[in-house]
Amino acid sequence: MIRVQQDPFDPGAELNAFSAAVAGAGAVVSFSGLVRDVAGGLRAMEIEHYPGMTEKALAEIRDQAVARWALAEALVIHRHGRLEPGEVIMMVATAARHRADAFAAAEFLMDYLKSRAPFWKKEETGDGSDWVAARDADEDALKRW
Amino acid sequence: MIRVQQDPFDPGAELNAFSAAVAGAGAVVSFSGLVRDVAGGLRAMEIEHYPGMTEKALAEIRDQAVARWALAEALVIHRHGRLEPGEVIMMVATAARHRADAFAAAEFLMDYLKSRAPFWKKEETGDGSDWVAARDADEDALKRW
Amino acid sequence: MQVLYFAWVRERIGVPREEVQTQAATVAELVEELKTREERYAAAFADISALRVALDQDLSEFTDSLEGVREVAFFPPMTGG
Amino acid sequence: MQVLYFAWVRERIGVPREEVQTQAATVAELVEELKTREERYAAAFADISALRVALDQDLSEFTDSLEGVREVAFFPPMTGG
Repeated sequence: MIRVQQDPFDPGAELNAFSAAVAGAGAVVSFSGLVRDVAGGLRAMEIEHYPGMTEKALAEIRDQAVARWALAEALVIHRHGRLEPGEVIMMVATAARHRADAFAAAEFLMDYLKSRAPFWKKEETGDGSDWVAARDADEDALKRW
Repeated sequence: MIRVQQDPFDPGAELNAFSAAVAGAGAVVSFSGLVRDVAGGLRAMEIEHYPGMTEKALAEIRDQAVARWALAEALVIHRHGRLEPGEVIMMVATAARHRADAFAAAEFLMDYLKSRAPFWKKEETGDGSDWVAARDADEDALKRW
Repeated sequence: MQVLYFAWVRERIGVPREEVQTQAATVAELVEELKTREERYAAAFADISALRVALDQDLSEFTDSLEGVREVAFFPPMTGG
Repeated sequence: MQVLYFAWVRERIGVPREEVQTQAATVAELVEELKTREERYAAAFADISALRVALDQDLSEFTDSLEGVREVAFFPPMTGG
């Protein structure tokens, strides 16, 4: 399941719905990314995306994860538009029989989503606004898969 | 935060409360373990624990994780008593600035909790009831930390 | 000292805890002493490698000393999570 | 073909998308062509190593052919998640 949306969502409600739908699997892992504060005081974060390609890239990443770890299910929700500090940007959830698979698949999804899904973050602080630079660590993280 | 309890809990509500309390951290990882069905049809799972030692062992494991990965916070909730298929047995949640720390700490917590916290599961099926055997893979998982 | 049993160890011995008077210096000596008492203890402690022990609620070794220990617990490998 | 720009590439060029008529055979040739048009393109494409390209919504290389391609998108490295 892939969802790309401007509206806020409730990660707890999503986690519960996901878990209920995969009752046969014993292990459910979730990751949520929140807008955190930055030096200078973050006023807002603007997330730009590439409609069409975003959904396609996320679906491909999800399908790879499901095939590679024989997941019962995998969920990706990612917001775009304007977000305030503390708001939830995105979440992934994975369900598998054993926890090692659920953890590995969730990390794989995050690593690919960070560097291969067409989203760009802009941070607005008291000093102005600036595009978030990609971290070398995020690109390097892909090499382990 | 450590909670050992007989009563059911709502993992989604716990995740939301946890995330709200660690708003500064950008990354939140959760794991939930559910009672899954087994061959022969699981009627119920009985979880025995060692009151006193359980809380102590979980607090030690949590403190180790917080120190090792500089977590903003870590949560462990584990139920005992009688559970039905599909019910949530336990959850852990971790919050950190970067996702790699949150993921590693959650896996560490799960690995130690599986083999070092005094809980024992008994499965009741149509054929009778039996204690769940410890898996070698779970003991081996500790070696990586 | 208080001796506690959990999971199938508890089921084999038939009680969850009991007060034991002993001069045993180590856990291993205590186990040997209990095994001579009754068949149910011999059955529960037949394979020590399948058991774990906690002294005053800390995971410990069968070779550890019982000096000053108030609570000994025997149980199979844990299966939480 | 449609050419799309995202994030700071969009800001430098000043439009999110435009129709471009070109004979360029590869992405690299298209970039060189755009750079000669106006200063804002030269500024946006000054450092190709800081950019990514997608052809018909698939991540691609600057050496890739434009044959049959309907949509080209230029953008900085992604920062989702």
